[in-house]
Amino acid sequence: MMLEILLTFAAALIGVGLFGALSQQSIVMIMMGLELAVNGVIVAAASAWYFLTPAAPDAQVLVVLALVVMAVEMAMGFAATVAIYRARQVDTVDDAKDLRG
Amino acid sequence: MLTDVTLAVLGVLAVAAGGAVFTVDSMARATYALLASFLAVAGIVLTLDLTYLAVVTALMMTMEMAIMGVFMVMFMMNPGGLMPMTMMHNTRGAAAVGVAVFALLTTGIWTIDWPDARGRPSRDSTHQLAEALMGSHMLVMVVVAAALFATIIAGTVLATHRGRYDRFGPNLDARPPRDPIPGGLPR
Amino acid sequence: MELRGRLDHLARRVVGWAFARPTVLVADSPGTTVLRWQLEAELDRRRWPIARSPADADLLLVLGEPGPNLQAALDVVWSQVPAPRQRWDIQPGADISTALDRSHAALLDMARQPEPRTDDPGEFLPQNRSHDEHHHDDDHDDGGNDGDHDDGGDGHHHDQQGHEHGGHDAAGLPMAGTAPDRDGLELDSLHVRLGPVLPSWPTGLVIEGRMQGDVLTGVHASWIDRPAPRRPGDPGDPDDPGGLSGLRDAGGASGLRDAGGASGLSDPAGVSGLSDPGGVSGLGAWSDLSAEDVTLLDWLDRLARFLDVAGWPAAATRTRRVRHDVLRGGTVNDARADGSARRTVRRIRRSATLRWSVGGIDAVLDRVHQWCDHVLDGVANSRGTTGSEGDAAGPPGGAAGSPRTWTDVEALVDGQDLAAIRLIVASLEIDTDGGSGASTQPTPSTAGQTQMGGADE
Amino acid sequence: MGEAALVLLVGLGLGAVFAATDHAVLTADAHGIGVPIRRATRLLLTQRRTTLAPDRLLWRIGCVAVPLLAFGSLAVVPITGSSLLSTTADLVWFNTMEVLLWGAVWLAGWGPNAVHALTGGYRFLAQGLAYELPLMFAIITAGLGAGSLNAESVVAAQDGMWFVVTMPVAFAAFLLGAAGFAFWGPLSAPAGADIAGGVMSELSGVDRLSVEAGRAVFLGSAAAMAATLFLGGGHGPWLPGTAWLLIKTLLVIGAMILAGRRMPVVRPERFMDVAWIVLIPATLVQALAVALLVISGYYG
Repeated sequence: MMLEILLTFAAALIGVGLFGALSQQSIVMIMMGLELAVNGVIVAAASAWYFLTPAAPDAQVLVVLALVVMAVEMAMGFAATVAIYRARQVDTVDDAKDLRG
Repeated sequence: MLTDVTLAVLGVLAVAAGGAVFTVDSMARATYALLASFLAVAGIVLTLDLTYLAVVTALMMTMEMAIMGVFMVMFMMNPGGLMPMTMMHNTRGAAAVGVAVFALLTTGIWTIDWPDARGRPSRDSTHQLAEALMGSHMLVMVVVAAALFATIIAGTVLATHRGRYDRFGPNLDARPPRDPIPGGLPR
Repeated sequence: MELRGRLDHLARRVVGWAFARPTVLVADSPGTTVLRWQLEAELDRRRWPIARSPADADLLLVLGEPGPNLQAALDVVWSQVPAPRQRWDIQPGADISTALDRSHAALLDMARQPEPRTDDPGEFLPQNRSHDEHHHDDDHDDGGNDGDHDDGGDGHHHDQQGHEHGGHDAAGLPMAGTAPDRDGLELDSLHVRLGPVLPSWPTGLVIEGRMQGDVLTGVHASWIDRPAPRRPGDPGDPDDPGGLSGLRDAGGASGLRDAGGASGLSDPAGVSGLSDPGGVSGLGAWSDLSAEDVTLLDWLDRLARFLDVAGWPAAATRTRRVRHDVLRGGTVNDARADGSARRTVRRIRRSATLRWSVGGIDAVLDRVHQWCDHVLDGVANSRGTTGSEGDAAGPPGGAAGSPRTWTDVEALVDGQDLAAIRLIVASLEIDTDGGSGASTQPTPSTAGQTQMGGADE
Repeated sequence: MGEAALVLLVGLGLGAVFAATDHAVLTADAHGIGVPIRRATRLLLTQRRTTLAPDRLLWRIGCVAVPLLAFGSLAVVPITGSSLLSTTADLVWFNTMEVLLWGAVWLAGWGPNAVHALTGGYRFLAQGLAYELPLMFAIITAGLGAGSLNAESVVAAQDGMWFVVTMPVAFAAFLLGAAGFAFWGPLSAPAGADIAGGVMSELSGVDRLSVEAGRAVFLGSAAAMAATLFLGGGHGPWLPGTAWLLIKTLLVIGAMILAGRRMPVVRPERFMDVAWIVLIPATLVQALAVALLVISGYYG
């Protein structure tokens, strides 16, 4: 029962994160949306470990990976934001539409 | 029972703070709402006996959010709810996608017949993780290390606009280097 | 009933104990340097700490008679002091000890009868606006209406959303606009004013500029309460609004000292008129101070203030104690004071950390080291021992690379961060007394430096 | 319950001792023992000032969080041989409390909507990027030597020899980091006089008390942690363990203040260079050396 509830929270976090990532104009805010979604993944992995496979470390390693993904995403996101802002003074995706391939 | 209540409260907090990220009208508040969400999740992870992961989540996310706050303010200053702010586009579509994903996941979660826990919980989850990362899952750690190192270099290259030729001149012999602020060590 | 009386008594005693050493914010009007030294000696004797910002102060002590604009700035500072609080004016020649006792008693009275106070810091805003327009009414940047919110030395910022909502006001504060910056990023810039009242800052000096991150550009230095005659037809390019050059010109204008003695800039005429010790304001009981003593005191004072800014409170306290000794004993004939002065100053002179930490900013360190040398020589001279007098005399023109005009000062601090600006300003021999104070001495080593701005253009 | 009260008491005591000693050294006033308590009382009786258009919510959160985090960090120090919170990741917990301070201090600087406070907040983060990695490596080196992240195990591992003998660089980096995260002494630039007190510049009344006291408790807690990680914690002859821990903590406090107050504030941009070019490699080499010792079986 608790597993389902926790997974629902995880799903809610992922949903809200997706909404944010898709609806925001600002690059930094989009990154926040993505981070929120990964946050949901952490909840899911942690509850899976506790309720399903406490004897195996795989779920824990997944959480570690999620943390690393967030760190990498943020670092690269900021670097890209700085680079594009330096190049053309924009910090929203709407202003960078010409980058569309 | 107490554990369940704690988990539920923290879960609600995490989701509410996550929602607040996109509804408050200040960059600082948005960033720290996201941090609150992370801390609530860290609390959940802590309650689930994953001490090390919980603490590390809080640690890493606090650093990230503290730095992110600076970036937020740097690129879009708007302190303390002084100015109503909407920075949305395609709100309806995004909401539809978010709700759809949530509905899909929830349906799955509540219809799947989850198995019982396999094996007994490790007494020391920190030890379990350490053994895994330094043993059976060593490859993960190696890849992560390489990826993080690459990130450091790539991030620096992307973000900086001054290379060594800007600092040391065309023949790389300008001493001291031309820096806006001199560092603390002789170069 | 009796219990209540006892509780009251107890409460009174607790309040008295808690505020036994109130924190003090000192604002010295031009011409009150010696009075400030006397006051600081007395504060140190009583172990009343000096506040770093209005928020930590209990007492605001105003020395002398501030001019109208400084008065307005002090009102803003005063509005930022939390209750219980007292504002007390001390005039030169007044009995400092009595004034402190009275203000302390008043403070305790206020602390014992707490009245709810609802001061809105915003109430002072319009007043400052008009005050600012007095000498500065140009907008620096494009995006935001930069109507320049005075901060009374302590600075409310308004780094709001710039490029999205430029030109808006929020809570009466103007929004920041964007501007090119040092690192090639066009980040939000904020109009910031340093001064006129800050701890260890020449009271009356105002440095304004655009702040990005903590880097100030487009810097403009001026003295508050100084008439700012504008040269008619001054074009005023976008980076240098007319007000700036107008103020700069004022350096050469005659009759500045007449304007309430607040010019802050001594012109050559003033120097000669001031070698007469009787002209040093607020000398009071210490009128037996010789010109050499005043010079020595002045160096010690500058050194202490610089160390405060550089974040070395222990050394600053010690330097200040030496200054108190000199002030009390007249000349440094007391062997103890002499020894402690030597030890203190030598240690500062030798400090590798200080050299490393503030090195790299202009010639700040050179100037400070020169003060140290002056003090050491001054002590040696007054002891009649053989000091390296050759160094003390030095070349006229004094400290290495010492700027002589406001334009030089502005060039020095432009593009520096807040801390560097504070350090640079603290290392300059700026004469706050407008020539009527201690820093004007006949010695050739500094006579040249005190004439900041006097010879401009 | 009793243990929580003990942590509270020890924390306040160590904080008061730190503040009093600091004051005495700063002003050369040996009679300043009661100064911290007097100051606390004074701040309690002082109005809580606001500024123009502050972000009140975040400001309050920042101020309140500082002491909470300080006590949180002390909770994993085994004061009586066992700690209030004994987890499998005590050392990381301590580290986390100190990193959460990043957020708290920045919020305290951000909240009042004032130039100097905000500059102080930014400075704190910039400085944090400098001292944080050496501090992390220093903490983890102690864990490496003990083969555990649990503070009690780290103490137990120092039965024969204190870690400071084999980890002097880590010990120094830890104390430096402590000065950094408590923005005190040579690393007090975030609250520097050159920015009118920085993050503290707009605080008055109970807010200022909260931050100042929290900072003092954090320094005391860091000293206790330094004694735990590197000076053998409660190990020592004749006296009970708690007494030894407190004695060592007091010695660390004294050493920190004597060393820290001998020099001026180190400007952040200078420190940043040293931190990344000297300190990080040095602490990494230290960790490597300890790792080799562990493999060789030196720590038993």
